Amino acid sequence: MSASPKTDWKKLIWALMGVAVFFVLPNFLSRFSIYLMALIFTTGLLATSLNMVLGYGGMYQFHHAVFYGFGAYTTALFLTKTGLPGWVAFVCAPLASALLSLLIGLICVRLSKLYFGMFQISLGSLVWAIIYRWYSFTHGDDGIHGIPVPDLIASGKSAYYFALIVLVVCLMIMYRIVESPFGRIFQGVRDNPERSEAVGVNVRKHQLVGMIIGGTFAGVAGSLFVVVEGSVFPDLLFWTLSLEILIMCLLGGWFTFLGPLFGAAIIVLLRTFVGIYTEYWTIVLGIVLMLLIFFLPEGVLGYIITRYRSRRNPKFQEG
Amino acid sequence: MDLLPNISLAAFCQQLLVGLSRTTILFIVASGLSLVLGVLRIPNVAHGSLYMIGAFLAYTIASAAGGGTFGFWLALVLAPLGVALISLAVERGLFCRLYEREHLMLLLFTFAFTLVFGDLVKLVWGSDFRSMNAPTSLQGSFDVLGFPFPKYNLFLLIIGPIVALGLWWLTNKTKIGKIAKAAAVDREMVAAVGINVSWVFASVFVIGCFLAGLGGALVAPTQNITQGMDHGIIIETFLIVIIGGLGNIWGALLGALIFGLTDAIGILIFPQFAIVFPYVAVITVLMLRPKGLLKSVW
Amino acid sequence: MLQVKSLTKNFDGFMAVNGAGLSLEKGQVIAVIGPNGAGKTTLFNLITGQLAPTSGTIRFKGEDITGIPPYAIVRKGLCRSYQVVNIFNRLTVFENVQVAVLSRRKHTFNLFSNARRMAVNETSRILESVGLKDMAHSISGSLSHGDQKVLEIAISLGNRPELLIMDEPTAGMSPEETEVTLSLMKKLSDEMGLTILFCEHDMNMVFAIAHEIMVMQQGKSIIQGKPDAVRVDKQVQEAYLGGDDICYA
Amino acid sequence: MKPLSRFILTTLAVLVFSAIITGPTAFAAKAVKVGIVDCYSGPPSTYTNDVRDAFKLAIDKINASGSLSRKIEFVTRDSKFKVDIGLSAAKELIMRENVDIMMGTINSGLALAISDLCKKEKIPFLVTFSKSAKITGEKGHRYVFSLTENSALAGKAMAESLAKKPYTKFWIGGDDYEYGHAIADATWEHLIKIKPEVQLLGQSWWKVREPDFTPYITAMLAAKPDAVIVATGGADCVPFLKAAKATGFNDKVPFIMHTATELSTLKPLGANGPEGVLGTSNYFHYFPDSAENKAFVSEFKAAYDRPPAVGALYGYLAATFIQKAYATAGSFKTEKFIDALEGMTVDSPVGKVTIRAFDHQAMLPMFMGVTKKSAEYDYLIADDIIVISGEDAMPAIEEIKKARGM
Repeated sequence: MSASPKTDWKKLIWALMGVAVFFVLPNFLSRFSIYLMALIFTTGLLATSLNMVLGYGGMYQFHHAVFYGFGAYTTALFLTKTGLPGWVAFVCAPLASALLSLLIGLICVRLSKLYFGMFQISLGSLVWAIIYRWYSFTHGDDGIHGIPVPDLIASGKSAYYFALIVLVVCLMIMYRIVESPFGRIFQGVRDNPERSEAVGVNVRKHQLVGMIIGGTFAGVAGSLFVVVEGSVFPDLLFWTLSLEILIMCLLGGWFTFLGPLFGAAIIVLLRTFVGIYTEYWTIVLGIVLMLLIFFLPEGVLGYIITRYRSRRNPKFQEG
Repeated sequence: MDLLPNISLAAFCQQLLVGLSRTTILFIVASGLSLVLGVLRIPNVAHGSLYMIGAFLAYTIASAAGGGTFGFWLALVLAPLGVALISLAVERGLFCRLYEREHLMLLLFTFAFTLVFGDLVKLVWGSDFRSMNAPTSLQGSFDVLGFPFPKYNLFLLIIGPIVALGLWWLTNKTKIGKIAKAAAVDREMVAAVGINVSWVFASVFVIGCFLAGLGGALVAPTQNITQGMDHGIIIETFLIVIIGGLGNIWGALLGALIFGLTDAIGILIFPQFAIVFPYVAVITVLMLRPKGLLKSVW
Repeated sequence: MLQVKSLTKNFDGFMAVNGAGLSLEKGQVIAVIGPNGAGKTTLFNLITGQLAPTSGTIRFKGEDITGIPPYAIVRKGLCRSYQVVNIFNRLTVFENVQVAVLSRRKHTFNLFSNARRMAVNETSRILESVGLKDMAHSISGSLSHGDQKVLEIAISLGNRPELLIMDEPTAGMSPEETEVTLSLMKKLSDEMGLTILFCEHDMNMVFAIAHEIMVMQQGKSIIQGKPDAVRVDKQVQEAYLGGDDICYA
Repeated sequence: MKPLSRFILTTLAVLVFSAIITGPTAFAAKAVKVGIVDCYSGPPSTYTNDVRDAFKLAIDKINASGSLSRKIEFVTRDSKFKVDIGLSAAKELIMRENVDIMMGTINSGLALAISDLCKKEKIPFLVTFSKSAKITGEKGHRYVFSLTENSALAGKAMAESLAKKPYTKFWIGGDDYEYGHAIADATWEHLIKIKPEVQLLGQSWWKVREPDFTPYITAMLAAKPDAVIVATGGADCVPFLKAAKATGFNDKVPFIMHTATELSTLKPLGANGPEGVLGTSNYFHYFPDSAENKAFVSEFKAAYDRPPAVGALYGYLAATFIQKAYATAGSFKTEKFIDALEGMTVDSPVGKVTIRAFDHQAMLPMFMGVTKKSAEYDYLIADDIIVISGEDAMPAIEEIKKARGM
């Protein structure tokens, strides 16, 4: 990672080109592919938001889906139960998720590693149980369907563009955060919390802020889900989904910024298309995961970057 | 509606006994998980799958042996051994190469096993519900203070202490137990004394998984043996291990007691909200003692 | 500058530190020596706030800092480096030091500035002064052990400490690396006027650099004084020379 | 290590890429395509496999007979009991496979989600297992049809039979999710309407897939009710009946449980199941003792080597309705198909079944029986069967209008 402005420019140009491609892409894609891409954008944003906490903060965020589902439900409830303009819902969802992550974070951050993760799972399961049970408000396990999304973004193509724009904006903000002093120090906390404390960092507070950032963007992803699918249901907060997002981060490479997005794309595509040929999609996922942990622990993108670097500069080669 | 129906002492005692027998199963499964966590530092999510496989194996063995009393006892002995065998293969083949990895990687690796085992069970046993019988002598119930208490639950109440005693003997009186305890605290030290840590780990892993299989075989006569049995138990046992203190077998016992009893008493007192009781108990414990009730080896 | 009085730390009945006292003035270099298990590392952990003392007081610049969390102590200008390598493995050398500089400048919750353009000069200066400039953009985890130890010190410098506490700065180093570290410490003391408190097993080094020496045994401080005075102290000789594992000039 | 990693990368890339570029399998000219999304993994698959297998059997017969000018084909997708996966699969079937009709699913949340999707896409959706009364009730619309009973029907049927017994003090226990509550509410609301003196002592709700029912049974016994309404379903029926047997619950307090008498529940229990349990179901392979049912059972047995369970009836109904609706409409246009389906009656193993035109709910007869040992089978069967006709169990149209806010 060189600090020279030249690479910054290069990166920017690449990013712009990428975005441009995605902007014209719908003209060449089938309706289903457009939907699938929008779903990938949503899931990718979710995975990236988890990686803010997991990859950059080194925290065992085992129940990230709670913040996603909470955001989705907030959006859905605002759209169905209030007469407020639709856009209010999209602002409130991330705020609600941020608030929930603050609450859960306040209780959790004092615990370390595995305790943190497991405690989060039990708190998250409690939130899930409430949403699953509260029929009069959340419609319980039936979920809420046919949510009236604002007309402007209701169709498949416009949902695609909405998801794309939101994704790009969120990625820019998240990249900015990663590259900010906070992000730098947060990575320090990940590598070595004890040492961070010894250079004057309030580790707990950093982890809390990190959790809130991750939770907020998960909330954004949750409202994107409502736009793309038009439904919410308690599965969105179930712990198995959380593990799936973890796998996405791992698969793409959790020490890279775009890795999780990449991982999300691979998982969504594999799930959709392997599912066409076999009922045994889970076993495929299991085996892919095992191979990955054995041979590519840095993830797909992480592997590519490491190799690219080591080719340019043999010094970077890691054991 | 009255939230607090008049609870007789008899009903309360009855519920306590029932809760204790549930505790037995939770303890057996959780202690295996805790053992593996403590010594190998592997958060084994596949523990629940092994429990499920234990139940399915018990069903198959019992049916093959004619489904009667003999079948049950044969299954109770062979099914956990079968699970132990599977886990031995898995440990020697894969896990032993991964011990130095991060906990997160290990956790995801065992999760991969959950996925694979889940589909394998579907491939091998299909989608029908399965069920096996308790031996004739353990069917039906006793009358305890005017309430029926299933004989099989009594059997579980006897098995529980036996397993606990066995574990105590294993960890305190046998050589492998002592080595494992030492290895849990300081792995390098044990290796430095010239003990083959790798095999100690394998044995502990197999014993842990054996307990999962035993739990599965023990519940088989009372439950519907189906896919998805693994999901519920794994979260419950993880919570138990966490509140007890990671890697502490007696913590697992304490955690199972808290979990099983709050569940049973909650059902009696607030039947409508019974579902959240154990979770509230867990959260309360962790708020007060963030590192679990007993000393954690982590 | 730093006064430690009758400090104790009780680990489940084991008194790791049992009445340790220490005082040092600005600009001094003070070494703490003592046999293995004498409680040196525990003492440092107590001073820097990683552990809370069972009893006793620690005053820094006249202020009572007993029981304050580590990050708050660091902000007062009391920093440490570690016995085992304790750096940010996945960050580059530059970023390692930058983390400390940013933390000192209280930018820790700045979410939207570009970190690459911040604290560049100061970080580069620190790297230059410790001789790590060439490796600024290497991932620190891939450095040699000696370089990592130097980086360890460089991180501490990022906090612009007034008092630097070093736990065995030359542990596990080759003679050449030790030499480099020694001259670095001299430079820090002489040129930057840093106050240094360190513990060390290598007596050559201790006597080469320390202005004063404090000797610990079984959690107690036996004596604090000039090297020559310590050398001839009877108690120290009993504590130390009684054993046969010392290389003491 | 290096080449291996590269190999895995390449394999992954190839997999993803080939998955994207391969379109749907070249479709045979002008076939009617039915897309089924259902859960084929986990406990629910014991029910859903029967739907699919019976549907396939009936479709094959229809195609062979040539009664339609186009062949019917179908594709299935596994939802894994996850709404997100199922919904995504439904979109894939509609947008990529271009199916003409959607079918499924046992998961109520997913059924409602797909129903909403089909409403937007204007594709008929035949619900084959979900018991949610909302599907054809509150959330009903032109494109959704239910070929299975629902919680409202079952609840009403159970209430009717309970009212005939001398019980007044009740306890309700059930699965703590939508289905459990819906069926309990439906039963209780109807029961209190037709027999106002009934009294509810209390309720217990357990989590879905509760491993041990003994504590709940003990709690119920402690309250000393006259009878218990057990609102549990699916995979939980088996362990509940086991616990009932072990505690002698069935001997001490009478209890009624929807689906308790179903094959999927009683078969795993073998000859050891509890006798005397009241249960309702849409279908038994030994009842009604009619020629149609016997023929259906023997065909199913010949094809799959097992007796058909209730799901098979739904699968059969779906295929039969599809065939008859296209034949009656004389066209393969969706709107004509729907018009034909409204109010249509077909013959089935359980006699004539009609789809009510107003809410698109199939009026299926409900069979209430008591579990009893049988000489013929090695598992319990339902005995003393009372038939509650579909018309009697159907919720009133006014109620549905009210729910829909009409």
